[in-house]
Amino acid sequence: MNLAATGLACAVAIGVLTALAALVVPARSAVVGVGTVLSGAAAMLAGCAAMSGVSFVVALPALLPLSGMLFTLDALGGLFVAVTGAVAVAVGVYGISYTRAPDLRARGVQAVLPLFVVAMVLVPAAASAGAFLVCWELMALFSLLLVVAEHRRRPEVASAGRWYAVMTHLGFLSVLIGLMVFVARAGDDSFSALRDSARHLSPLVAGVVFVLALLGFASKAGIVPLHAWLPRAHPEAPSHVSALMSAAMVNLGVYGLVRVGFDLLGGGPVWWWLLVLVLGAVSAVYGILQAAMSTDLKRLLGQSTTENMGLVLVGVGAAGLFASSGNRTLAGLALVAALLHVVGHAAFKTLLFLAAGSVLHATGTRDLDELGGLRPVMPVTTAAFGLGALAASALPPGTAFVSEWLLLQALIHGLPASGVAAAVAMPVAVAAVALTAGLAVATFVKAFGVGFLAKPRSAAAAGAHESPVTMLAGMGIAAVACAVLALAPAVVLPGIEAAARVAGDPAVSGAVTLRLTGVTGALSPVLLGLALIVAVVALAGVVRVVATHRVRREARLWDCGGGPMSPRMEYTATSFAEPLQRVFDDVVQPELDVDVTHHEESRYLVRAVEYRRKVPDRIERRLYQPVLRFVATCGERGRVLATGSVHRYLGYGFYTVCGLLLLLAVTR
Amino acid sequence: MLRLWRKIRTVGRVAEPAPLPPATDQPPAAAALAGSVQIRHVDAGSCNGCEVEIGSAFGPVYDGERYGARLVASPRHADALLVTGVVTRNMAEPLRRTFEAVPAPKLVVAVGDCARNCGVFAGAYGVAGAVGDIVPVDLEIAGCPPRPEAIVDGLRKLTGR
Amino acid sequence: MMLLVPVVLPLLGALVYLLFGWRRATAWVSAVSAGLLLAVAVTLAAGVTRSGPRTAMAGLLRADALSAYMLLVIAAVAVLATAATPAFLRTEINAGRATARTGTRHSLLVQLFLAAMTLAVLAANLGVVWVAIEATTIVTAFLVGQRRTRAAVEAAWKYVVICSAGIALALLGTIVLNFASTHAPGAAGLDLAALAAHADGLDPGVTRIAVVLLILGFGTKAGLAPLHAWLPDAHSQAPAPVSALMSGVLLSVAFYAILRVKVIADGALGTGFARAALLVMALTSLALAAALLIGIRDYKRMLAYSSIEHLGLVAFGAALGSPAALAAALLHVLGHGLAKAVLFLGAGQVLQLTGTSRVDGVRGLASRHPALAGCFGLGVLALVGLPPFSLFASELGIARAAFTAGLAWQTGLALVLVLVIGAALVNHTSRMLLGAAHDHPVPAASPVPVVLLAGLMVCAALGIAAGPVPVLLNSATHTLVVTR
Amino acid sequence: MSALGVVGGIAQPVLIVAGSPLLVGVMRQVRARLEGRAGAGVRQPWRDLRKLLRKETITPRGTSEVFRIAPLLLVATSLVVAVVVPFVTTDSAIDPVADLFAVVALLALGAVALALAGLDTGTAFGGMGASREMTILALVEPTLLVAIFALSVRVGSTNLGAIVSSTLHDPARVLSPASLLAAVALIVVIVAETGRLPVDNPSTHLELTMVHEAMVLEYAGPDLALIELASAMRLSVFLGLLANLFLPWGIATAATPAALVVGVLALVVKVGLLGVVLAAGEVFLAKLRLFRVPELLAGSFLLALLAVAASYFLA
Repeated sequence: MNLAATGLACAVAIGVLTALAALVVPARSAVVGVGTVLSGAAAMLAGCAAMSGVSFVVALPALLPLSGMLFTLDALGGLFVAVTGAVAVAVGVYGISYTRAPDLRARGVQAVLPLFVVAMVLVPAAASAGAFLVCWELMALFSLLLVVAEHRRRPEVASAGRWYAVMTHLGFLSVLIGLMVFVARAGDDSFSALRDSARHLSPLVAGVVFVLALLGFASKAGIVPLHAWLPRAHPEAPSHVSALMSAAMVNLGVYGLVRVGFDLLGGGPVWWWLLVLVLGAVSAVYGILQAAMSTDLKRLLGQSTTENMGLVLVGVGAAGLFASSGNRTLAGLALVAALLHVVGHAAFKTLLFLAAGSVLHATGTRDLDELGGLRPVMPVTTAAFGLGALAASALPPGTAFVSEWLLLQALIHGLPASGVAAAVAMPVAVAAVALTAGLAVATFVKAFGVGFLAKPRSAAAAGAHESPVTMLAGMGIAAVACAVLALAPAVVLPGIEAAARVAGDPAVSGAVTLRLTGVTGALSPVLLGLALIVAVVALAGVVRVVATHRVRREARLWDCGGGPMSPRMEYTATSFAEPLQRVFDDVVQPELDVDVTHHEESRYLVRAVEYRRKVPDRIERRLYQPVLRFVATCGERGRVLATGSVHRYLGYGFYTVCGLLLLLAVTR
Repeated sequence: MLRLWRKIRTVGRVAEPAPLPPATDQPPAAAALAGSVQIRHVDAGSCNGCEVEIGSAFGPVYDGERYGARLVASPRHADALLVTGVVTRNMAEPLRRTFEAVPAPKLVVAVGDCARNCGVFAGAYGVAGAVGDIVPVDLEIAGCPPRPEAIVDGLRKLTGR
Repeated sequence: MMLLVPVVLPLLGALVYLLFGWRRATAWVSAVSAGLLLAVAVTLAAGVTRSGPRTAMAGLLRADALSAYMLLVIAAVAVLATAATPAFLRTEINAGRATARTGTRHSLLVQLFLAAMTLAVLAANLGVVWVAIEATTIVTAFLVGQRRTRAAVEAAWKYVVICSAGIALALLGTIVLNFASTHAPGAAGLDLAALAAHADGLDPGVTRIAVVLLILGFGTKAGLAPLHAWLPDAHSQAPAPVSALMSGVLLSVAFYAILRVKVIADGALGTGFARAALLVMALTSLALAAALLIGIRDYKRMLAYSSIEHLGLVAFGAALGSPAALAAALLHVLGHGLAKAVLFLGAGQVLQLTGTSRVDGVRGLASRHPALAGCFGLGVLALVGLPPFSLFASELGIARAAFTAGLAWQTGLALVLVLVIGAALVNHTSRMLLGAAHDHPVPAASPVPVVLLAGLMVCAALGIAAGPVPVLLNSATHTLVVTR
Repeated sequence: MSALGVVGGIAQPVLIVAGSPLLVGVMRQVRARLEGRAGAGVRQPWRDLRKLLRKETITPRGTSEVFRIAPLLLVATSLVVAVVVPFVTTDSAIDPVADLFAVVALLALGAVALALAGLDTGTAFGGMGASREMTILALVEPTLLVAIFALSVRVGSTNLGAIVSSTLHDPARVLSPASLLAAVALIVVIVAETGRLPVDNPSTHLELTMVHEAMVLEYAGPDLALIELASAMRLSVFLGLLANLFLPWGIATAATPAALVVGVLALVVKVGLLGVVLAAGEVFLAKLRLFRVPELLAGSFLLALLAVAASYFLA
């Protein structure tokens, strides 16, 4: 038993025991919180050990009848185990007081949370197709149970749960078919056997396996066009669960893709990775566009997850392209960028969802149009969300800035190095990344500025209060992680590079300044941050010295001399996004509705004007609605088969017997 | 575009040569401004005659800007309020608020006879008073309406240029 | 003598009810009988895996690993169903829908039903198997019509008519097979083991017809298309414990007969013939279940159609014929039996609580009866094939075996249909369970579904670690695989 | 960190801070003259700043520290950019920050700070300005990055010093199609980013048309001075960047006094000329409707993409 094995075993054991304890102990919230933290910490330890080279293999043939289970932990798996564990730690602390709400205190809901963490931790540790699939599906099951936890309160929860259940099952089947086709060729379902047999696969079979796996994993990662569940399930789940799903679970889609694409199939032809790259680029742009239009705080965060996973897939796709053209240096760089983005995204998305949960906890609403003015009453939450928003919008000194910089470096150096396909793909990818970055800035300025600053636009927002201390502590953990990743990414880079070895060579070195290995490029986020701080402090000093009038006067807002400004005059999230919505009118196709009510005395006098905007998911409308309609039609038609008439039923049998006898006579 | 260029070339400089600087009875607060005055114009109830003249004062011919005066949109950015017209009841409170919104040191210029002493509207039922009744006035520019030269002259007293 | 016990035990139970009627003292007799049956089944299974098949009653009864396994399935589901019966009947009697007489008749018939099924899996002769399965039809027809409502009587009528047609086909098939057998060198008669051993001597032309008729005939009873139509009505009208038994084991017992026939067919005609027939039936059943589940409005019918789906999956696994596939299919039988029993018992309680079996008549169940709703929801998730329930393991096994057998397209199609069915099940169930409760007052105190929870836990335990069951499955598949 | 870099790191911010208000003064003067006016003189922006620093600071009720820190952050970002970008010397004081992406992101950070301050006031104008500014930023950013991509692909680095040095060594590059296309795209972007005509009118006072001004309506005194200074600095930084990316000649490559003087003069001349051209151009333009701006930016985005394509296929 080495550290990795012990840690993983502890994580599983603690998680399961916590779940059992939650069923019997009265003080459930605290027990589950502490248990989740311990389980997450153990997983983190195991993951870090695995990234530093400690590894183990354990076979459990008695589990999962007919298949058996096999677990191992290598650097790639270790990275994802560690990320999941870290998210679980923050979520566990946060959950201690967050789950005191009546719906969340229920025994079953409490018990499922640690099990969900355990399932997620086990997915990257699975070393056989059977073990992988069972952990994958367990993760889906537990997350589904958690998503519907608050079904009593909002009717949308049930609908979100349905979408989630069906989409996740669809993804699972896709992965299942892909892996089973692979297993059928390999003869054994352990990953090592698959790895060995990958060389003997025909290109067609390998392609089929890859595409099916890609579809399944993409649906888990919320990649367009399989994202439809994500902006439903993530907002409707309790916020700490949203954080776990959005920061840890979706990552496993990326894990699966890297595992199957690079590790098991050993890379592949250019078109695989072009497909990944294009899917990633489309998701990134589409996700952030939807988020930019969104007025629901948590839905916005969910859509931003689609965006970030899209960026990760751009990195993974680029890594594959480089690897397939034999450039291991750049492949390593691109994959490191992608994985660093995974880690960074986990940190800031945890923070953002936890902060959003805190807002929801205090105000009961997620509608940005009704929030605002939270800064004076919820200072810590506001600061946390602000930090998260900075991290998410790829601005320095933010978390996503470093990973996007690395990603763009890979894309830039890739252009002269690779073939025609890359020459077309790279500029478009850069454009997509750039467009995403710009829109992300606008989105998070909206979320933070409209949601937290200014004045409260509803009674709920005005009556908000700061959350209990454990919730703040949970956010604090995530905030520290964000800050560390933003300023000193070198802390995690060795582990990420170890994980990225499946595709390429080490890519980045240096503690203060990140220097690329093999290609030129250097960036020092910490110096950048330091320079900014020094500049701000120096400026403040200079202004203090130079400005002669030292007194600050408080004055009423400039309201053009008229009556006091009312919150109704503020810009809302809807109005903030209006110019962008006009610009991207053709892409998002919003539904606008203006209702003008006239005075009774005269129709020339307007009493009220109501403006409503809905931005329906266009892909959903084009892709899902027809399928759903088709299925519904099939159901309608199918009813004709079962009319209830015995004659008819006997007729089926009679004709079948006749037909079969005829067939037997003919084919003799 | 070419036509515009030709026009620019043929017309040349429109601004008249600057007259002599006015007598130095600069309001005390204006000294701190040192050649830069941002102005917020407030129409407190004017007949718009003064506005027309203010427009010309900042037009190319009189070019008030050359002395360091500039019209701005927000009283927060302003150093001086340029108030025209009598102060009507509805504008009294907004005028006070505008004055309050200006950061110190600040000045008020009453432009035109109505602003100075209600002019022909004195005693009318809708009038709250002259500008001086509502906010402290630092400089008065007489005339109904005052000539652009007089306005520029007043502005130059503020900028000291 | 060991082999006679499983048949006699329920008959003794029936005798008790015949003599003393259903009352407080005898309410648990059927459960005890089922428990004993389970113990016997476990002993028999252990014995058979250790020392091979055994025969009794002058070769009339024969138990190999497959029979022992099926006996285990019957006993396990019977324990669940009979353990839930006393509470069920008491509620019915309290609600005035039944009397003690009904209880007596119910318990008596259920014991006879169990005896018929144990006989069917232990019989060594195809003719006896046929007789036993026909006996189940007769017994259960009375059970289906127990409620005496118009719908119940109609369902019973349909059940009798369609199953008679099916069973007549099976009889015809048996006769034709007997004909083939008597003209073959081995002269095995209808003894299953002998037929399987000497199958290569059977006349292919005659055997083909016999096999088709037998598969269609027993397929009727197993709820496979095209003669599945009795199933939704019968299952939805029967009292909950009976539905649980019918859906959980009766279908599988009928399928057991098909498995026995398939061995003979594989020996006589090669593996392709039965495979093609079963594949077509399996896919048709899946498609049919999918099409009808989308727009279903009655939750007991929903469960019935789901049985068609699962038997389709079992047929699919059996069609593949490889040891891995057969083991998975047999495990699926057990997992489905347990899960479906839990669900039908749960549905029975929901029906008793809400008074309606319509999906849209039940709203916010989770708010009012969280424990019951939890069991029902988990049961449906088990049916959809989620871990840790054993249906996941068996579906995974079937899928893996199918791709190994090279049936990529058929399997893909089957899995898509399973997805559609899963989506429909989740959709309808979530509408029943989730959401805020109606404002009308909570009726009775909600029951604590101990039996349901136990069933689910066994199903989950099987899916996590099946213990010695795979060994039994392994030897059972040996009797089914023809190496020719 | 070379001596050249240190010298540049000190000289550049001093030059930019001192010179950028003068640049604005020059541009206003040019404009005034072309409009037939006399103009307030080149030093007027400095006079404005001096006066604003002496005035009172006002905190509007209900605003948070975001409102107070934004001006500082805005100037700080421009200052850091002024330190690191090779304006006078090819070496940078903090080389690992002298990255094109970092510089672009820093400037965007300043804009974000201001937009948040606009939203923080809770006034309709503040929100409107922020919304418009962010819309423009969201569209400018991609163009900027893609144009940069076109320039850095050939050099194989996004380090500004490296790009400038490589152009110095290979002057023919400036006339390559990729370079020219990227230059045009960058010019459009700079016009948009610095809020000049036809995207935004720096001298407008009409609330419904303004972008930048709407966000800063609540600022007074020293805060406003910082904002005015920052917008002047951003203008010079962008113009300096444009000048040195495409016409880097004159920049100091060694730490000798002569070279440094030449470097300073070259920058002053280049930026001054660009400023004059920009101001003269503005005379001939009217402001575009806000919703026509995206079309302009989309056009420049296309140019930038073409530049990338050209840099690959014609290289």
